[in-house]
Amino acid sequence: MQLVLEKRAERSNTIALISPLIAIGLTLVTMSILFAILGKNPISALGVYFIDPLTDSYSLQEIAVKATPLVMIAIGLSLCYLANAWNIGAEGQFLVGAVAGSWLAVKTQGTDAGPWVLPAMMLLAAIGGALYALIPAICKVRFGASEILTSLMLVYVADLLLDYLVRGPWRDPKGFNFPTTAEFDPVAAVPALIEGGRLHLGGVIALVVVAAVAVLLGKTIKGFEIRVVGAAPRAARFGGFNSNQLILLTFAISGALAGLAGIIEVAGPVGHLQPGISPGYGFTAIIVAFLGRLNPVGILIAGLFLALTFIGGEQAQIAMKIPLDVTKVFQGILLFYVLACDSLILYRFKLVFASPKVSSGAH
Amino acid sequence: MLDSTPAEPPTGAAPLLRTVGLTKRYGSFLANEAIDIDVWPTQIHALLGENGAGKSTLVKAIYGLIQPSEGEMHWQGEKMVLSGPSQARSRGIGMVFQHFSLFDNLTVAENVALGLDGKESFKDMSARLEQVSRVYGLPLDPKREVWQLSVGERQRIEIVRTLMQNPKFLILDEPTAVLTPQEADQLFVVLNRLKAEGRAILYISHKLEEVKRLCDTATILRGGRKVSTCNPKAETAASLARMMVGGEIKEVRAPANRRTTIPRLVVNDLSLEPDDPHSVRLRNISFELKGGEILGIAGVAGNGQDELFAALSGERLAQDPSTIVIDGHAAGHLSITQRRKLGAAFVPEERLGHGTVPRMKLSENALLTGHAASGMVLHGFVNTAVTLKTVDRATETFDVRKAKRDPEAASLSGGNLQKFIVGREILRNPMVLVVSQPTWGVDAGAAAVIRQALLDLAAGGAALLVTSQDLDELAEITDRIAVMFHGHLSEPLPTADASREKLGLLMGGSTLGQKEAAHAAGA
Amino acid sequence: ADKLKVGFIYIGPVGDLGWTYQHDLGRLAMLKELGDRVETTFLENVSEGPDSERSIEQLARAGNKLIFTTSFGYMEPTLKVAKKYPNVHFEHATGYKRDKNMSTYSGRFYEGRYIQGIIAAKMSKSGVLGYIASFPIPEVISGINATMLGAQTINPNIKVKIIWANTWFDPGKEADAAKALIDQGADIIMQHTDSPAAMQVAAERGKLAFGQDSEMIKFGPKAQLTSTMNNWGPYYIERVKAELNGTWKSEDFWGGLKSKIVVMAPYTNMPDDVKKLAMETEAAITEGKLQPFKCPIVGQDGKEVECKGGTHLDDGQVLGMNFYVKGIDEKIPGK
Amino acid sequence: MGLIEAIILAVLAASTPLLLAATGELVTERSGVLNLGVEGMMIVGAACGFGGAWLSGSVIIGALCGIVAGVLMSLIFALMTLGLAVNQVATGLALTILGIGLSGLIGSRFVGEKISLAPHLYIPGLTDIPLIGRILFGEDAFVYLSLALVAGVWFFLYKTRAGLILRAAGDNHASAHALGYSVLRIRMFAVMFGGACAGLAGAYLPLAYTPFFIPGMTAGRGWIALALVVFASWLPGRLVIGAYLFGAVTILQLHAQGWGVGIPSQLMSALPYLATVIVLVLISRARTGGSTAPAALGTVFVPDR
Ligand SMILES: Nc1ncnc2c1ncn2[C@@H]1O[C@H](COP(=O)(O)OP(=O)(O)OP(=O)(O)O)[C@@H](O)[C@H]1O
Ligand SMILES: Nc1ncnc2c1ncn2[C@@H]1O[C@H](COP(=O)(O)OP(=O)(O)OP(=O)(O)O)[C@@H](O)[C@H]1O
Ligand SMILES: [Mg+2]
Ligand SMILES: [Mg+2]
Repeated sequence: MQLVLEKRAERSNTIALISPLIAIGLTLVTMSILFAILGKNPISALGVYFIDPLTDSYSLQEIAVKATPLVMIAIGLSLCYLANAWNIGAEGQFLVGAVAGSWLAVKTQGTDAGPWVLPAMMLLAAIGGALYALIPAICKVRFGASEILTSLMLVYVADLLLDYLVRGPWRDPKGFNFPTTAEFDPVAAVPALIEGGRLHLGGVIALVVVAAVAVLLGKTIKGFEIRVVGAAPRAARFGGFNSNQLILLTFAISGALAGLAGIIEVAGPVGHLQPGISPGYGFTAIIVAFLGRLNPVGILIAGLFLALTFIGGEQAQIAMKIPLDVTKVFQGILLFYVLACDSLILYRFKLVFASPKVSSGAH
Repeated sequence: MLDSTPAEPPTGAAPLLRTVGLTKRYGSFLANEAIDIDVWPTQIHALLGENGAGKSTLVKAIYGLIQPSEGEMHWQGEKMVLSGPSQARSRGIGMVFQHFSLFDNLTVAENVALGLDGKESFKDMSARLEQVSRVYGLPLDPKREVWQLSVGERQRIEIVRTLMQNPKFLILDEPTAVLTPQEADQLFVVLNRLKAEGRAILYISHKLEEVKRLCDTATILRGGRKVSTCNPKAETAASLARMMVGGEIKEVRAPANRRTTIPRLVVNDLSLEPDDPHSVRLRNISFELKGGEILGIAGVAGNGQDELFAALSGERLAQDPSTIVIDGHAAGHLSITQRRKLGAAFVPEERLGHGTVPRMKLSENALLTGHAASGMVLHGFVNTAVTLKTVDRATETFDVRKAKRDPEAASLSGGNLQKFIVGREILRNPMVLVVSQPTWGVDAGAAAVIRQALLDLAAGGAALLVTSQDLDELAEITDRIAVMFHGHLSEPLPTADASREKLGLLMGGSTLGQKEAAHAAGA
Repeated sequence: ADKLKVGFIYIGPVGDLGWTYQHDLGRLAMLKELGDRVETTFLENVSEGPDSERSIEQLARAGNKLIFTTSFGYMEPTLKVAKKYPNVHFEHATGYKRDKNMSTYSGRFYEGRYIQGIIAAKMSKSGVLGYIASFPIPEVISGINATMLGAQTINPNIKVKIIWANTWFDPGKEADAAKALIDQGADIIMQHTDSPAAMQVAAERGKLAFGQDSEMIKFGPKAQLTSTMNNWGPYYIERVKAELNGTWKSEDFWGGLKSKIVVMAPYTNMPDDVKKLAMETEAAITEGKLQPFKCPIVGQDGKEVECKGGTHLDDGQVLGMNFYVKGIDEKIPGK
Repeated sequence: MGLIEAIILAVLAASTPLLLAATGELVTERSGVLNLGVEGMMIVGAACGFGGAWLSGSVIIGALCGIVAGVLMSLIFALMTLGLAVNQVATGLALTILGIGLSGLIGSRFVGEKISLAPHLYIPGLTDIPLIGRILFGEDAFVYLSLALVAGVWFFLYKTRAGLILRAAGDNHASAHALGYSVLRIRMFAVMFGGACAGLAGAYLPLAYTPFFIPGMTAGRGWIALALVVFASWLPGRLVIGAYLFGAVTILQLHAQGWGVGIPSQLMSALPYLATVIVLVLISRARTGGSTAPAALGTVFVPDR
């Protein structure tokens, strides 16, 4: 028996629509089996994972909060991936953005600086993230160094930079030398949308980013350039699109969005700068980008869906004592199925049962 | 069956190879349909057909590379089922591929070893390689890496590799497409010798004159079906072509009132270093091209035509702006977009992946080159209505056949996509058009449409530069022809004076002054 | 009646063999004692960033009435959630901010380190101690200082070499650091990182070492001198009992040897006289007769440190310690 | 034991998992496949390697379990990228995510257990030779196995027909297919070899470095291994240099702290990563002459039949 792929003459739009659903279906089946192996009731486990979090406004709000940075980073990453530039260092850009923005918060702490502080912090964060992302991009464009590896290495460096700053120069003077800055002043904090709730302005910014990038990709010549550079580099050169410039551009946008997400997390839900401000957002966003098929709206949905799995995973830990690693396995499996099903858009799968030696071919 | 009876088959009980009802399906598309052919020992058997007729498909099945969907093959009278090329090789079937099956970063000897079944040591193999290449007059240096070699040398590797299998049956898929006429002659000597040694050869070529000279029998395919078997020596090139196309081919007519005007494309002493080790250096290229004029560039592939196209189009920039002048503007430093704005248009050789993005719609592919000028983009935003309209106009004007209004480029057949690409550029009314291989892989009907469009464009006052491997095509539409060799462009000859022989010498690297000497050496 | 629900937030996986592992042992000890009256839930691997507030709140919403958050970085999130859920009681480990319904608790690990310093000075032939440190936070600094003060009572010229691993947890790196320290002449390895890697390296090299957080004798039967263990069980039992009895009050608990939050693993691999000295020291500290940070304390710069606690440094000075005592040649990173 | 000798010994041990994983990845990439899932395969190899050794009491069985685990992981990758023609970069990342989760699940039952480490060799006479004896004959067997593996891979790639075919598949899959080689089968074996090596590299950590399993104990070494392959320009010989260079930076930054070099420790800790970036840039820059990257690296191949 052999699996054979047959190229479709044209990408199948039907499959493009249903393939994520097939993938999710397959994931659920696989997870049920895994739950059964772990001795948990699959039906109630899946219920806790996927249904319960959708049934109360608190969890819905938390899903939105968790999805905010994921979507913002993933949107940026999708631009890179569309342009065939493999930025996997968004985690580092997120951290550097957080650091760059926090600098202003720390400097203006206790002064009577006005409401310009937060916008300025966001600007700084975006610039910081963009500049940091430009390092691997420039190494790639100028020297041909693999951006996959350089961007990843810089994650570790960013982590240590943040660590150095909060343990040294920016430490809260009243904080018993613990590694954190003081809580940011109100002018440096991202305002909540609902009084007392955790939903914050960042969610709105993420939606604006989704819309803006959807327009960029779908309606503008720049978006077209990005897509062409990724799909057919030689045709892009023929079209007059400079792939190096676009690599720099997409890395910069992606770094800026990651950086912005970083400062929004720090000045929003966290409230101060400290080590460990990212539970791997930059890496999870890679899943989100692919899950959303590098499409802005898809990414929005995928981000919310993945956030759901995080919230659900926590509730499953609480309600059913299902280990956290299950959530990670679940995310990995989901990504595999999504990628596999996407292959159906371009190919038809066929199982060929007889080996050629047996089939005489005579009729 | 149709026009002439095939030559008497050589005596012998059974043909060396016989296919019975051989059929190959790709999805619902029939690439080969119930094909019966017989090939006998001591025969050079031509396989003719338009592009896409199914020639390569058939020989790939015979070589075991693809599995026929239906039908049988018989080898020396016995049924043969092949699960892969190595089984074919072990029976004595060898093949030289249309698209080289070589490995750029491996040495000649390693490339040859990969085509053999590895029963002898590498050392023995190398020794035999030297011997075989000497015996057949196909010299090779076993230690060089392939990327350093010329196309002719690469072809030689393919042939020597096949000969080293000592095949009873040899398949050559368009072996002369990349050879100079002189190199081709040399190959024919080898092939005749192989035939004399009692081997059978299945020979695919589009060059009908050469088929007439070389082959004993010809099988003609059209649309995946066998339409005829004949004796090519008893046919004319025109009658062969008629069988291939299944009808008369429209004559391309040069408009009578063509007049040259001002210089529109001037190249002054253009030299360009290669940007990667696998490409060719351009050396001191100069020419002047006036409006209303078509200049042809002939030459064996890989002699710098691609690099020249890149330099003229602006895909690569020249250091000195004045080396390229478009419509009076120094343009050597300008990007391809700026050159398009000056009124230039370009059609590259590769349709998929260079001229178009395969998995994007035609309207998006219209935008690919149309964004520079022509109102498709306003304030950075794309006007989809305009791009779609371009598709419709190209469809209408150039008879582009497709399944729906705006399909993906990859779903079009080669000829139709080429018509779209040429149409897309011509609709922009360019003053300078640089075209590479305008009708490569395109059937006669579509080729005629395209050539006519080029002539009409020139008649409208545009300057055209046409690069082609096809000397007949150049003869048909150009005013002057220059030849590229090793990155150097010869002085253009008026087309009327450019005999095949002269061009062949230039393509082989001689200058015309050395003509006598070259003759002496060849004798 | 319904069982009391108690929640825990862990920074690492329960299997980290170190910090989180010990908290989980404490939870299990509490369950063993009160298991018929309580039900526990934990969330592991909760990062200290934006996720922690949600995780804590999830526990509160799931009906947990008492919630232990076991890492410093949970301080602000715990505080925020505590304000939102005034009827739930919170216990935050190693922090300094409190509220009506939020206590803090921590261990005086430096007490154990002082004893280790004495043992180390006794046992070291080279006079060079190797110290693998995680991050320069006060807890780690005070541990280094306590070690030196203890060691100096035996050998005033004792030297310490410190390697900052910049991680709580990377066994490979910790092992490499231990090797480097031994190769540079240290013959006693002490660590303030969480994995048993360094212990195991010392065992392999025939050197001596101290465990951290937990009993590590398994990884160095011939190497472990003792280990300063975090023993949260007694505290958890006491607090849960208080909750059950309705006597829970917000307080600041900082327990050491006396309250058995800090426990010394058996003294092994040392001669009897050293063991005796160690046990005497332990007893003295437990009884409050001996203060590791007894004044006068001279800083690295040769100046005496202000003595806010009368006879010894006060708790605030220890909790925020950011200087090395005299005898340490290196500089605190970031200072 | 002299300090230099000690440092060399530490470097050898620290470099071995990198060298093992990178050697496997080199073979995979030479066949034209870019598997970014090395970290995921390693960590599962670590969990299974430890589990095997703990259950059986044998380091060798542990190593075999690590290898098998790595191979199984790599087969998932092969099914996706070779069987279903999925993008290799995305699949590799997914493999890493999956591996981290799986290793946690598998390893949770071994946490807190301890095994005895792979013994260091002792060959009377040889190991006692001053200066070089311990280095050449006194490390654990995996250290020498990794070197033998590199030599074996070199021999395989450049001296055997199968190696030639593998390089051919990485250079031009269409040509290899046309000559009748099963590109997908060749690549599958190469991917599996990469998986085996990564699994063994992962298993090395609990079997020979630190005798216990802890989630996340590979700590990014898989990524470094990937960088080393590029650093080595896909040449096995240079891989050894690269791995030992990286190991040396890692170890020396610790020693530098011990010596009291007054540089922030965070900067020290960042050195290996910064060094990798710088080296990648220098190497890529030097390579602009003639690229040695397999020409088909990372591209999808769907054969006609
Ligand atoms: N793998 C494939 N899937 C679908 N269609 C294919 C495939 N390979 C070939 N075809 C189609 O089969 C037809 C025959 O192709 P083939 O390569 O045999 O043509 P040919 O006669 O050799 O043409 P040329 O003169 O251009 O070499 C073409 O229409 C081609 O597009
Ligand atoms: N790889 C492929 N997969 C699916 N369909 C294909 C493929 N290649 C070609 N086709 C289909 O087969 C048909 C013939 O394509 P092909 O390019 O061979 O045309 P052709 O006969 O060469 O025509 P032309 O003379 O215009 O080049 C087209 O309609 C195309 O959609
Ligand atoms: Mg065609
Ligand atoms: Mg063909």
